[in-house]
Amino acid sequence: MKKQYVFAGFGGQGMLLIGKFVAMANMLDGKHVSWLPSYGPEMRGGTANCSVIVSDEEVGSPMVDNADVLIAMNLPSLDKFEHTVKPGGLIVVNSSIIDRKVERDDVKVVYCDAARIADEVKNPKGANVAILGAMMGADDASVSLDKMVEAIRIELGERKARFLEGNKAALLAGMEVSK
Amino acid sequence: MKKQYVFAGFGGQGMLLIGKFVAMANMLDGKHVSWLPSYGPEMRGGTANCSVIVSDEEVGSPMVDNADVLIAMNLPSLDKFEHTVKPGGLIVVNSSIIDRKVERDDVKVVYCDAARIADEVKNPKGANVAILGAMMGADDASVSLDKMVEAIRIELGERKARFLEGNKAALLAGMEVSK
Amino acid sequence: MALTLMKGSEAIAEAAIRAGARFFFGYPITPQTEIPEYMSARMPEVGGCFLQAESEVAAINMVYGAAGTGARVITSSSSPGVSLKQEGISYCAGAQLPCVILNVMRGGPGLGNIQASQGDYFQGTKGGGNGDYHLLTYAPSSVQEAIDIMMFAFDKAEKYRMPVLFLADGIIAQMMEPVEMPEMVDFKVDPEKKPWACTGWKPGDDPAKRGVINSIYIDTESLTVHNAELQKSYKAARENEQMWECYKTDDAEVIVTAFGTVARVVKTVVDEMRAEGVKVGLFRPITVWPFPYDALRETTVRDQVKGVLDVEVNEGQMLEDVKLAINGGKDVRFFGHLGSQFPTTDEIKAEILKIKEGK
Amino acid sequence: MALTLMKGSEAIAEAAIRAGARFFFGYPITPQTEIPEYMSARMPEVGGCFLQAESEVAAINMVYGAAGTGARVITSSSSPGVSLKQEGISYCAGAQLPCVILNVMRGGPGLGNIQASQGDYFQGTKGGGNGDYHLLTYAPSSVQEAIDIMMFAFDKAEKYRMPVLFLADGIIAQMMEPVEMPEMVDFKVDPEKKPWACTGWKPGDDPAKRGVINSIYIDTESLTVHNAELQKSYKAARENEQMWECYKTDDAEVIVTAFGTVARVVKTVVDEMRAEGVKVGLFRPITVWPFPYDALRETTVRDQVKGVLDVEVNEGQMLEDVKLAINGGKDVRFFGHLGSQFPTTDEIKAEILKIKEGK
Amino acid sequence: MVKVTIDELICKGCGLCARACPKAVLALSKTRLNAKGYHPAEVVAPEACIGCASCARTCPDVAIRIERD
Amino acid sequence: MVKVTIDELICKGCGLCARACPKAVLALSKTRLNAKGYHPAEVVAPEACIGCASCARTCPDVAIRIERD
Amino acid sequence: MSVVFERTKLLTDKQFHYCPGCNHGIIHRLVAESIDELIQEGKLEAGNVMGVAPVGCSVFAYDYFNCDMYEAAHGRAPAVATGAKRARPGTLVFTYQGDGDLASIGTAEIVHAAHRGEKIVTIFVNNAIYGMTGGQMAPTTLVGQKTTTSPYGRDEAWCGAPIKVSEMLAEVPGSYYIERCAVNNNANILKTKKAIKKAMQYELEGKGFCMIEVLSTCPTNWGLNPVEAMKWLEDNMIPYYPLGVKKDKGAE
Amino acid sequence: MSVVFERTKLLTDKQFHYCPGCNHGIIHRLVAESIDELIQEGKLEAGNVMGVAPVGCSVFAYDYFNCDMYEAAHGRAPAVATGAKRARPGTLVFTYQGDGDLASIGTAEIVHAAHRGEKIVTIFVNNAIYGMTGGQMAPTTLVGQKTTTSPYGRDEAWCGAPIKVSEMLAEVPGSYYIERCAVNNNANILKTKKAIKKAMQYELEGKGFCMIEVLSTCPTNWGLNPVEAMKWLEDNMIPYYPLGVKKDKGAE
Ligand SMILES: Cc1ncc(C[n+]2csc(CCOP(=O)(O)OP(=O)(O)O)c2C)c(N)n1
Ligand SMILES: Cc1ncc(C[n+]2csc(CCOP(=O)(O)OP(=O)(O)O)c2C)c(N)n1
Ligand code: SF4
Ligand code: SF4
Ligand code: SF4
Ligand code: SF4
Ligand code: SF4
Ligand code: SF4
Ligand SMILES: [Mg+2]
Ligand SMILES: [Mg+2]
Repeated sequence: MKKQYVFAGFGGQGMLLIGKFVAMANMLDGKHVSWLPSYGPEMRGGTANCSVIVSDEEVGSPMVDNADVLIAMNLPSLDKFEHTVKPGGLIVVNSSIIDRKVERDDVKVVYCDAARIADEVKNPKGANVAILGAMMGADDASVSLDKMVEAIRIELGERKARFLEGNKAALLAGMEVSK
Repeated sequence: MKKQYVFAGFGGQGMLLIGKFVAMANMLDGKHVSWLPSYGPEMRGGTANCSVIVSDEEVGSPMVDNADVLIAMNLPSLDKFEHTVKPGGLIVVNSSIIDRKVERDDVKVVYCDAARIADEVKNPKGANVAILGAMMGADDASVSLDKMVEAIRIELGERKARFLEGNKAALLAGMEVSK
Repeated sequence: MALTLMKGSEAIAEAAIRAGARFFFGYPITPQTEIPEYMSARMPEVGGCFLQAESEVAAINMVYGAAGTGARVITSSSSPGVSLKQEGISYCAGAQLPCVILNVMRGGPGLGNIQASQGDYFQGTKGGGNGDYHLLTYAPSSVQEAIDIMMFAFDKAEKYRMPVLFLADGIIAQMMEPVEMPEMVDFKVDPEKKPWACTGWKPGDDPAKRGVINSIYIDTESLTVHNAELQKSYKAARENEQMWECYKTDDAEVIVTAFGTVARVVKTVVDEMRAEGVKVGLFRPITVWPFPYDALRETTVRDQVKGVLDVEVNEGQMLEDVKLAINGGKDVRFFGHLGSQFPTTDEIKAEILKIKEGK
Repeated sequence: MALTLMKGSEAIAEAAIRAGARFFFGYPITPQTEIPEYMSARMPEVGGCFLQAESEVAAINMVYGAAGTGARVITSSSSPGVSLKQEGISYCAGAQLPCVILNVMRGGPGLGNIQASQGDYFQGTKGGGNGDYHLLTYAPSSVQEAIDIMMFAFDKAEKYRMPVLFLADGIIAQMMEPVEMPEMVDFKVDPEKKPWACTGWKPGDDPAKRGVINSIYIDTESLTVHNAELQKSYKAARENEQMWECYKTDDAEVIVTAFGTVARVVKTVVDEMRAEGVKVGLFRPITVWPFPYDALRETTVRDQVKGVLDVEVNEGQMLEDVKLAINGGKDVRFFGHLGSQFPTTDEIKAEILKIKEGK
Repeated sequence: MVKVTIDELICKGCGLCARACPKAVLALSKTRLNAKGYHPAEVVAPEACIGCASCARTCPDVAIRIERD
Repeated sequence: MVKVTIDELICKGCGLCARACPKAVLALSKTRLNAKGYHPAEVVAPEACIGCASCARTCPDVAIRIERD
Repeated sequence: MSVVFERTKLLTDKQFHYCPGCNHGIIHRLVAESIDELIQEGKLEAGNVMGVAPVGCSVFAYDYFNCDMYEAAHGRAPAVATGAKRARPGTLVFTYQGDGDLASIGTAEIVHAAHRGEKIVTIFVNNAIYGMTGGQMAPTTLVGQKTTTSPYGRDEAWCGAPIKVSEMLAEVPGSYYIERCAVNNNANILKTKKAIKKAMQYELEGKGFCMIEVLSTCPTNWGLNPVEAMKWLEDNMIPYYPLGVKKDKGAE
Repeated sequence: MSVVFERTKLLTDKQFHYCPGCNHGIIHRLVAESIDELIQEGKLEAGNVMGVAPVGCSVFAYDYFNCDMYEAAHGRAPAVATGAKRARPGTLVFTYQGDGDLASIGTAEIVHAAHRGEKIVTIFVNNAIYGMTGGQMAPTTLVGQKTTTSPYGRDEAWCGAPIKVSEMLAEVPGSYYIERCAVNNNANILKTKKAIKKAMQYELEGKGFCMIEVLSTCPTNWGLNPVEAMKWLEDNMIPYYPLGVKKDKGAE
């Protein structure tokens, strides 16, 4: 098993963070993982993507040319990565600010109004975790909810432990979308 | 014809300058020439040598490993270069401050009390030119006196033209030594 | 085996500390700024010293000063910053100072960009500074490998009295991988073992034991002797320190050479092509100086090897060492991109197939 | 032919002025200080600018500034100072700025000493700074040759939009030889010919014509395109600019390779040995980048050539290029001294005889 | 009458114009997001504007143009 | 009595000691040259010496030693 | 309709890449407007302007100023400007530099541009931090200020008190005019503009080295919103870095 | 017989390579004696001294000072000293630097040693010229002074007025004690010694960065004999570079 993810958005949308959650959750699950970020030059407002690989074998190249799963958090990201996803792969679109549809028909697509979900669960900064939930809901082969929550707990650490519940809520609400 | 000279002394003794005179005089004579200095780290009181090559052909290496002619202006220079002179070569020793004799017997040796000669011709800074004269007197194949005087004239330039006569006097007096 | 998910730069920094480094002098530059940042938080915890220098030039000279006391000292930068350190590196090499220098390579020349690249291979392995010197140069291709090398890097630096260079790239520094972090080493400066260091000479002590950290040998004779001494270390390092990895090369018809993270892309290629029945293998130098010339020659000399493909993210710098190793014995080709663009697995596969098919 | 006896450093400086250089930025360092000294007296006479920079780092960046206006600009230093310039040189290369840089090499590494040496061959030809770039690098072996090269160096720099490096050594700079000094060239900046330069863009002019001197290409795509453009120049220079001298190589049984003033020692050896009936020849690269690989291969491939001896005053740096050229075709040996000690004719002869006699 | 025009495409919603305005003419939109994802500044009290240009002078993105007739 | 000892091997004949001496105790030799080729400083008026050590303090080559009994 | 305020033509159409509220944009505009006015007033020929961008957040300034531009190596803008100005003495040459660029790595270059009395204008944007690389300590970082390389707050005993570059350069005989400004309010923005223009006028008159230090915010790396950042600047930076003329040989 | 004056043991037996009359020798002795006295007085442990030599005529200072020594790259002695001091904080660390070394190529390093309040002592030997390389212009060369790179005399309009480093560093908040001295006569030699020792004492007390600038002659490159050179220093250098304390936080 080898699964390649791209999480793409602009800086501040928390894409790097959910990438870490995925890597961590899978590591806890005994998988080989890698996480690789890529930024633009801007401190704010530029692009910020990460590639995550999960595999039963040692990870070779940590770069993802063709992803199995793409989360596109803004339009430029969808424009840039839509055509790179493998046929049969999954694209999760943040429909809160992306107003176009995916043009391909050889991939599975989930539209997730991440901002609304985050608002609904009273975690306005949780859009990234919400869309992660949507991805998990749609992607059966992914890691278990337990491991993901554990990963989030570890990544938040003690200092931010109070955000765990809000994130859990967003995650679960997101999962509903693709059910 | 190829002739290799080493002029050695400590900084301030004017060895580099007489090397230039020899190079210039031979250039005026239509020869190929090269002049190469070598200094120690001290500004004053360190060693200052130069190697001069005069040749009918283009000059290859400007470095002199084994000289035809050595002028040793102080003891360390004699110590350093005495054994490098070619058999049959010429060593001119500044006996004003070198109190030992040359140990080799396969070279021609001229002892020149350069400081005294310079004093005698009332050119106290002319010891270097005096010993150059001694060399010329002993070294038949060398350049003509005319060319040497012309070379000195050129090297002194207009700004120092007034020193020409004094140098000429030292040169001639030096030549007497080895006659 | 307790695995932690760590960012490369932080893992490398932590490993340096565990290997006994207590002095870090550096200056921020992407993509390695997380190293000084980590050090600034961590050094005070272990009683060490993090100091942000006014420049890379100052940083390497602070290294010179601290390393001269026998301490374990590290500095880190990225391409343009490493260029600025060249004089200082040459001084450290000349003065035979053990220390560790990290170059997290980015796109060039000039300011270039902040993406990972491999354009400083020549600078690192042939000598960017003046004079004849070498750095024991490691090119790790995973975070764990970087950690493991760091754990012995200071020992090597001290053994050969020469600076160690990590020729890493932005990917190693920026990526996260699960790693196992070794225990803290108990390092203390031992003046007996470092008689050359400035460890406290007193008037009355043996004058020969005065610590004099120096790279000037003003006359030709003494500089010649000094250089001969340096070359002796280099010779010993050449004999003892070559490291490389052969990945599925035994029966390979095409050998790919690559270093650092590019080698990981190649590994993926090897696995994928082997699955399709193509016999391809990877030769990866881990020390790029000393370059494993003999090992590469032996790996490629076998009859079944049809050709060698060198893959780099530069115009073909290691390529020269590959050619020097193979010395005309086999066809050597190059594939790479310039600036900071990594080759894709597909591109590499296409090149391998060309060689296999004798095109 | 009006010959003048001139010191190399002054002759080179005067030649630069005659070739149109009107800006010199530099910093004193032995054994090239006579160059700035000469410039300080001479530049005001020709309406040019001599400025002593606060450091070598500043000097190369002043070059960047002045060269960006299209002017002919030169800087000069020696080994440690050139190490300090590496970042700036990489910037000049990245920004495609024509200019001339002199390295009058001295003993190293570190502060080393002030005697002539050849220890910076790697730095000059492989790239001491970061990223993939090259400098059109000349290694003159006589004062006259240095002058002659200087007279076209700026033209080449401008043609390929790349910095030119003189890899000279202390001997060339310090020695005097009779030279013929060419006439003054009439050079003026022509904004039409240098559309990239900062020559006075006005609001309302074509925005594409704004002078922007720059080496940053922040995304991978644009840096890749930029590097491809640089490589195009390098390719053209490789094709057109290789220079070398073959001295009595036609029937030689031993070919000696050497550059710079060491080649003169070898020439003496060749003459003296030929007089004794030993067939030996000299192959001397004049451009060390681009290195004349093909010419050397062709010179050494002949049947009667028993072997090649590379002679340098370093640990064998050009040796790698010699080996790359010959690519295993012939036995290649090395002889040299380290630091700053020149080999004597006798030493070289002994090595040649060994090869001739198959020892 | 003073006309204050804010180029919404350029505005990054920093709020410095509103801070600088002595007459509380400007405020950040609470609802709208521009294409860049920021809440742009809006003219909320046009009649109060005295045309002092403080807002324009403080705008780091030079997004404000002021005209008077 | 003060004893001023000049190490002739070290002395470079710079004359600064003579300049510094308030009592004109010291002067450069006009005739002798030392091994380095310099005219060394000499004590020419030992009886005038007051032992102030000005000479020693100014000697750049630390060639002067002063004792008193 | 008469235009009270519009975008100056000395800025290109390119939108700034700066973070929301970053003062770099304000300062860019003041520089551009000053040049424009000097051209309008006939004191400067339109083509005779060269700017030098640093490495720092304003690394892309060459994209924004509508004139011949350089992008210099980190800290070396004064040396680049020196080369450019010496080659084209009739030109207005300015550098635009951050505090990491000018007060840290580029210390020697700025001191010596001042020392030589180089006829250039330097705009020194002091935001007490390294913006571009993500918020490391600068030599200008205030005591106690937390940055990513002073995570426990800048400790004076460990690495000194912040350097005051304007005061220091005023002590260099070759400097001609040095003023510290801020763009935290309308009055100070106007003063800053006046100072920049005056410096440029001095340059055109061949007087000597001029530098205008402008205190500036970095909301992103300070972890404040743009409005809070302005207040932090007023409460913390201005008291330590007093505004005003540090040296003006023209006024003596 | 009691010894009134003898060679200090903090100098090795090695004879100085300096030119006749060069003040470097005097200054070396003062540094060595100050250290020796601090050891004698029990304020400093004998082994705890590290000196840093520059590149300049005093490049071989490591041969002369009888303690652990470094030879630093040109201009970088303050950075080397910083590394050494941070690694061995209990040690007396001094740098010894010329004006080319400190005031030109090493400007950033000395400013930042001061800025960080680095606990080191710098002995700054200002002879208004580059001695070692044969007499080129330094940033400290006086206006009108002829050198091999200012053959027509230093021209203020072209390359500025000489920099006054002590005054400049006194403006850096992190510097603690800065004094300019000379060794042109007995009284000044005594004052210089006192200043050096005071600086070292401050260092041992952990106070902060201290620098003693010592005006010095270069008879060789000034083209004067040693006695004339002393007079030239008195007539030309002291008036431009006034002696005295520029800053002393300990006395405030
Ligand atoms: C030689 C070199 N060192 C370091 C860097 C990395 N670097 C880029 S910008 C910067 C600091 C910028 O800070 P500042 O000058 O204060 O500008 P700001 O971003 O705050 O406006 C650094 C260290 C570099 N590009 N080159
Ligand atoms: C990087 C570098 N640049 C230049 C030099 C050459 N250099 C050696 S000493 C020196 C100047 C010395 O002058 P100063 O510091 O005033 O000392 P002084 O000799 O006058 O005592 C220079 C430029 C060098 N060794 N290294
Ligand atoms: S012009 Fe003045 S009053 Fe009008 S909106 Fe702007 S700041 Fe407010
Ligand atoms: S100041 Fe400019 S960018 Fe900021 S909110 Fe107002 S209009 Fe928008
Ligand atoms: S001790 Fe004083 S009086 Fe005696 S010789 Fe020396 S300077 Fe003169
Ligand atoms: S001061 Fe010293 S070196 Fe100079 S003359 Fe007197 S004893 Fe000799
Ligand atoms: S990081 Fe700071 S200085 Fe840079 S653009 Fe953003 S706010 Fe401005
Ligand atoms: S050159 Fe000048 S500074 Fe150097 S030793 Fe001689 S007199 Fe002293
Ligand atoms: Mg800043
Ligand atoms: Mg000096």
